[in-house]
Amino acid sequence: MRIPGSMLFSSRYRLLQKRLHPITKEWGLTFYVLRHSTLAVVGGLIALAFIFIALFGAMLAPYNPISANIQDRFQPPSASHPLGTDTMGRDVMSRMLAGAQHSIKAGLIVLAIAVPLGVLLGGIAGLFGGWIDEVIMRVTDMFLAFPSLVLAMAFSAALGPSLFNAMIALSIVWWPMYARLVRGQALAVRETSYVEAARSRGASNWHIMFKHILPNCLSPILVTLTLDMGWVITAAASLSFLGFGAQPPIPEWGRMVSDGRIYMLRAWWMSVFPGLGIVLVVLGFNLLGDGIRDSLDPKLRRLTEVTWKPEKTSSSSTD
Amino acid sequence: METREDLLVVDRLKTQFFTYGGVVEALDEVSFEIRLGEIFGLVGESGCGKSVTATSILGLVAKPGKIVSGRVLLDGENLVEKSEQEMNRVRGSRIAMIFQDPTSSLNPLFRIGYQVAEPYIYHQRRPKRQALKDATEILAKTGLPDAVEKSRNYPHELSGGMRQRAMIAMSLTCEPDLLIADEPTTNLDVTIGRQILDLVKDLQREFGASVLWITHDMAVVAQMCDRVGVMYAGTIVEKTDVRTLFRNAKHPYTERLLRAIPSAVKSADKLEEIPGSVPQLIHPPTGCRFHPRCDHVMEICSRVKPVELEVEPGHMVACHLFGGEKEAT
Amino acid sequence: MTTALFECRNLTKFFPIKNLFRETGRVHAVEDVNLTIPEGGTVGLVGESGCGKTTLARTILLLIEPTSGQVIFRGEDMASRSKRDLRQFRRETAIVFQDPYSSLDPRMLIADVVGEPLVIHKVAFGEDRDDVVLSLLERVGLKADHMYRYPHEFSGGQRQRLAIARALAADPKFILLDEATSALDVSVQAKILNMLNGLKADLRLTYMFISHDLNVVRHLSDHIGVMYLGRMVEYGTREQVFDTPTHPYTRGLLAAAPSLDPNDRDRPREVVLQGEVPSAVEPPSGCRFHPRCPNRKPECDRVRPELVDIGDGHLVACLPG
Amino acid sequence: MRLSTYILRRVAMLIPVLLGVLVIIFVIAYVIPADPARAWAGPRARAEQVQVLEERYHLNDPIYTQIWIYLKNVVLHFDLGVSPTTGRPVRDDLKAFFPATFELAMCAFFLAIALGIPLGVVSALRRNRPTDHFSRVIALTGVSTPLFWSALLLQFLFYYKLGWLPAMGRSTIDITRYTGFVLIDSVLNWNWTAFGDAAIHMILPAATLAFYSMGYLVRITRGSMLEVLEAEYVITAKAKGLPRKIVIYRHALKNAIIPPLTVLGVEFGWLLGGTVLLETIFAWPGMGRYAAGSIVMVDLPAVVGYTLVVAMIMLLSNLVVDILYSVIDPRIRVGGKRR
Repeated sequence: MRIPGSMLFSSRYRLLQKRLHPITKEWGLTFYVLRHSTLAVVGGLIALAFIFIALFGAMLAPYNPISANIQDRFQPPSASHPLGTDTMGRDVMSRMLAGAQHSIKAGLIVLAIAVPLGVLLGGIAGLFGGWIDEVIMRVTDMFLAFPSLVLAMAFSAALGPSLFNAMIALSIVWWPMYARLVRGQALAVRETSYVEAARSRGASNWHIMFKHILPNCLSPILVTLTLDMGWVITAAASLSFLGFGAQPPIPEWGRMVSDGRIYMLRAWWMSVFPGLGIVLVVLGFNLLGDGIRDSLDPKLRRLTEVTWKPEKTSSSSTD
Repeated sequence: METREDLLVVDRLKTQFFTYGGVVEALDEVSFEIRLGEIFGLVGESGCGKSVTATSILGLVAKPGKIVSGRVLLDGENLVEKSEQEMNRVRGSRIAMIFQDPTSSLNPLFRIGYQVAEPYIYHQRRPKRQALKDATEILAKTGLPDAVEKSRNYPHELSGGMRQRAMIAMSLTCEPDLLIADEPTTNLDVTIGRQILDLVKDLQREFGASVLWITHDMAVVAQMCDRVGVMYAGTIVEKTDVRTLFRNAKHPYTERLLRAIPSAVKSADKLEEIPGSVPQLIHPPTGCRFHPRCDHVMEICSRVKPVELEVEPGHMVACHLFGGEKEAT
Repeated sequence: MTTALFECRNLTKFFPIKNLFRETGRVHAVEDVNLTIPEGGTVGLVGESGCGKTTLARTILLLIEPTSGQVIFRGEDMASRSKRDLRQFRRETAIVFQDPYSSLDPRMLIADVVGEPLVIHKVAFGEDRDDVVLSLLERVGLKADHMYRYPHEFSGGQRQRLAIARALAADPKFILLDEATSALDVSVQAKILNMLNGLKADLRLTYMFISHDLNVVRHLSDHIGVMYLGRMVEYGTREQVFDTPTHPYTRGLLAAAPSLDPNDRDRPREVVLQGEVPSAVEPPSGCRFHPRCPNRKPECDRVRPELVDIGDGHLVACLPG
Repeated sequence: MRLSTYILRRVAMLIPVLLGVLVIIFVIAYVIPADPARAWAGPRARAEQVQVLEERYHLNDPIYTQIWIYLKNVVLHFDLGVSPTTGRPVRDDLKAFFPATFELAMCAFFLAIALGIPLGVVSALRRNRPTDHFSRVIALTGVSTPLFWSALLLQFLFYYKLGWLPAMGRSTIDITRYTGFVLIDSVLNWNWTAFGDAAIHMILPAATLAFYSMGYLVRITRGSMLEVLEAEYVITAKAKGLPRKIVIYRHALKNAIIPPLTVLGVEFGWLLGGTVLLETIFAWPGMGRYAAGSIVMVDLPAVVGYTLVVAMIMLLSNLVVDILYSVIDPRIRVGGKRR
């Protein structure tokens, strides 16, 4: 009955290749669907451009984004200053290029804290149920009872206004969403017969958590994550706008809008362009997130799979 | 067999679904006729096009789908050519439908009585109060206990059997000429399902309606239907009266299918198997759609689509075993 | 005679209905069921929804804790065991479910799906595990190149084969088939039933087969239990139950199932069951079937009938008279 | 279960959540900052002055004592403490500022519902046609535009450039206050000029806020409507031969409205959060501006009071939504507990 492994696969490499193949195929299909949605491609390009600017923006900036240059104050957009200059004569475009990193940092840090925390708590709540679930969910209810911006404001005021503290504050208000998401998914997965089959064979809670629940949470988390990137950037900018986030002279975009506010009549470009930047980036992540959601939608996948021929598919005759 | 008038004639009906992946040829020139006052059974395995036939008759084929050609004649009027508004006067009034799953087919947010009364209100323009009263009467007729009280309940407050009774009441409101029943007992328990079968039969006799009975269950066909069409992969392969079908099935598919059923009569250790599996309808097999799985496959089978032949009076079979090539081409 | 693999003694399962503060009622899902599953046999369980057959199945496998009663596996009471002591029991029992779509994790490769019990029981890992999976796939009529695919690429019948392959991993002695063929088309069902019969003979398995389809149960089982509202009303060999059904419910159930012979339609049916199954929260007193019983006696709503041997191990719970 | 039982149960479940909310606020407000009393007393205050403040606000007591004292005051006397920066009771401050915020949030809320839900429905009915694309673009822009920026932009455009609408404030005409809600009070005063004035001041902030939260509603409504249109009971309704209008606006819409309805509570919370930004920009004399100012001043009693009130409004709005939901959907009342 047993066939020795060496006879089947000539090497470990081939085994690995065989196992990875269907996984890459799945992602290939996802990417294929994604690529065929114009909006998702646009969103993806914006997101990529934004990440690029965040990484290299400071080097690309033609002027020093921090130091003042009084004789060039309030220059309207021109060839030498495409987006104009601000009250201290600093080039708005350079400041925006240099400031992109703060927005993306905010997004990454917040999600890096909030997602694992939410996933862990939500997973535990959904898997164990009973009073553990009750306690965790009541705590998330409490956090969700505040408008997140207000709670984040209170947190960052308590911690002292700085961009880093604003991020901590946002993480504290962001995790409950993920806890809810994962718990809902965990409850659904827990009811499926594949989990019952695993339990009937003696699978432990941890086995079910890591082999069944978390993998099934992956796609909804991925979608929410992408959409949330935009939300977090807006929220961080809002905090900065109110004076709770980035402090001068850091060229954070929300802060720049706030700084330009009182000069709207004299130099509208000071507020308009950084704000436009935020809109564009958030739009990009929203489009990308919607695209990913669609590409993971089983209905659409089934329809597309037929036209997608990554390799010859062998047909099977048994049923 | 006496000649009776045909109520509904489905003539070379071809319905296709235009998806991203290609054209799904769901129905390929399906023809049958339902006579006045008879129960015509359409039997086949899942995906063979039974339900698409029903929705095609009612003009309710879902979005990427379209009736490409063919006619559906109700008393000589072609339903395919009718406008949406004209069809609305046919639906629920002259042709009514009972669906498989009464749970999802009843609107969860409306009371049973109101849902049953709707055809009265919109087809017969009865005042709402009167319609609701009439609805409880017809509900009582379907054997729903405490119909007056139950008509004020929401669907989730009734059992599956009661919901199906409500669906039946709803379909009978306007005394339709044709009742389409799409597997109405599949989701019900054995004893409840039997009650529903008996009920439909009684009501059919009382109302004198014709019934198109769609099912996958050969036993239900044996007990319910007068004539039967056997469907396979979007085509009708055999069509005859029910006794002939069970005594003398001719098409290789029908024959094998009947022997695959574990039956009370013969207790064989091994059941008959049909090799292979039901084909995809995006690129269905050429010629006879059953040929890749058929024991008697001949050279012609993969080339030419077999036409229906009358092998004995009233017994139509679409198979090359029974007819020469000349008729087919 | 063969020895008993499983024995249930007075097995009872009530589900409490709670509101925020206290228990307001109980669902009498399974009550006082005694059942013996002989080694190498197939016991069929029939009954309509709400009769407790699925609860009984899950209680036997200790997926839910019985309210009272014993589950005896190879002579030892398992219901009182701790989770850790159940490892061997879990290895030797398996379950196959009705719905071929929700029974396979869509995010797992087939190799991982079928090999899961091997990993849980630390029987085989890596390449060894894949070798076992391969032989299992061949056993159920699938091919080696099916191993590295996702469940959504398979048809309903193939998925059911995969679920059976997974059940066979880690060499179980007992497989519980919970409506395992109910979602399948007739022609596919025939293949799966034939395969199950073959596997049983080859691997000396014991089955418990739950279904509402009487013909399928009859085809597969050698002993059959009929349940109604949480209680066993009749038990016997296939011939006893199908050829000489004795409990009025069994007779009604058999009569209600449509027959394949068109000539039967004109014959009056022996028993016609009216009404619906009552709620299991407040089940009828005495004999649970008495409100629907065509030949009930005055004492039926007071006296609870016990299962009585009416000859050759044919057990019926109906008051004599 | 009867509807009244259901509502009572839901209200009972609010109490522990509200207590937890209070604990969270306290932990944030009283534990982390180093020395609030010094901040309140000012940089040149003497040690005794700081000490007096510390004692008055029980800052040296352990946190549970502080919570207990606070809770006792809230429950027994409805007393939220005295703001160290304004010197007035927080309750009075909030009472003065609450109507402005609530009025703004409500206007925006109903505007968002009135635009968002129909737009979502139409979008679903005209799937992949120009109307659909248009409303999806609107929705997407709405959710992608930061509130503070669109507010600035609209202010710039409609006040500075066009001069059509006022940029700041709530009204310019003094009238007798009965309720504190200007729109209502002006009607009660029978003063239509004042009403018009208040309405004109309301347009910009309410529209900005509504535009932002409308996008979400459009998306949810559209998705839910698309799903419902394919549901079997809608097909049944069609098979019954009901007129298209009845099928869509009676059978489909009633079901499709449930998902957007359930997020309305959360939606209202966003609006309240958004008022903090808007009130700063539009110089709106409401709680949001008061809170933003208090946070800067580390005015803890004011911040705690404000957050508590906002949390309470959110919980109540969620409760109202739940009740509405159970009125529409009879299935909800069965289990008593959803999810």
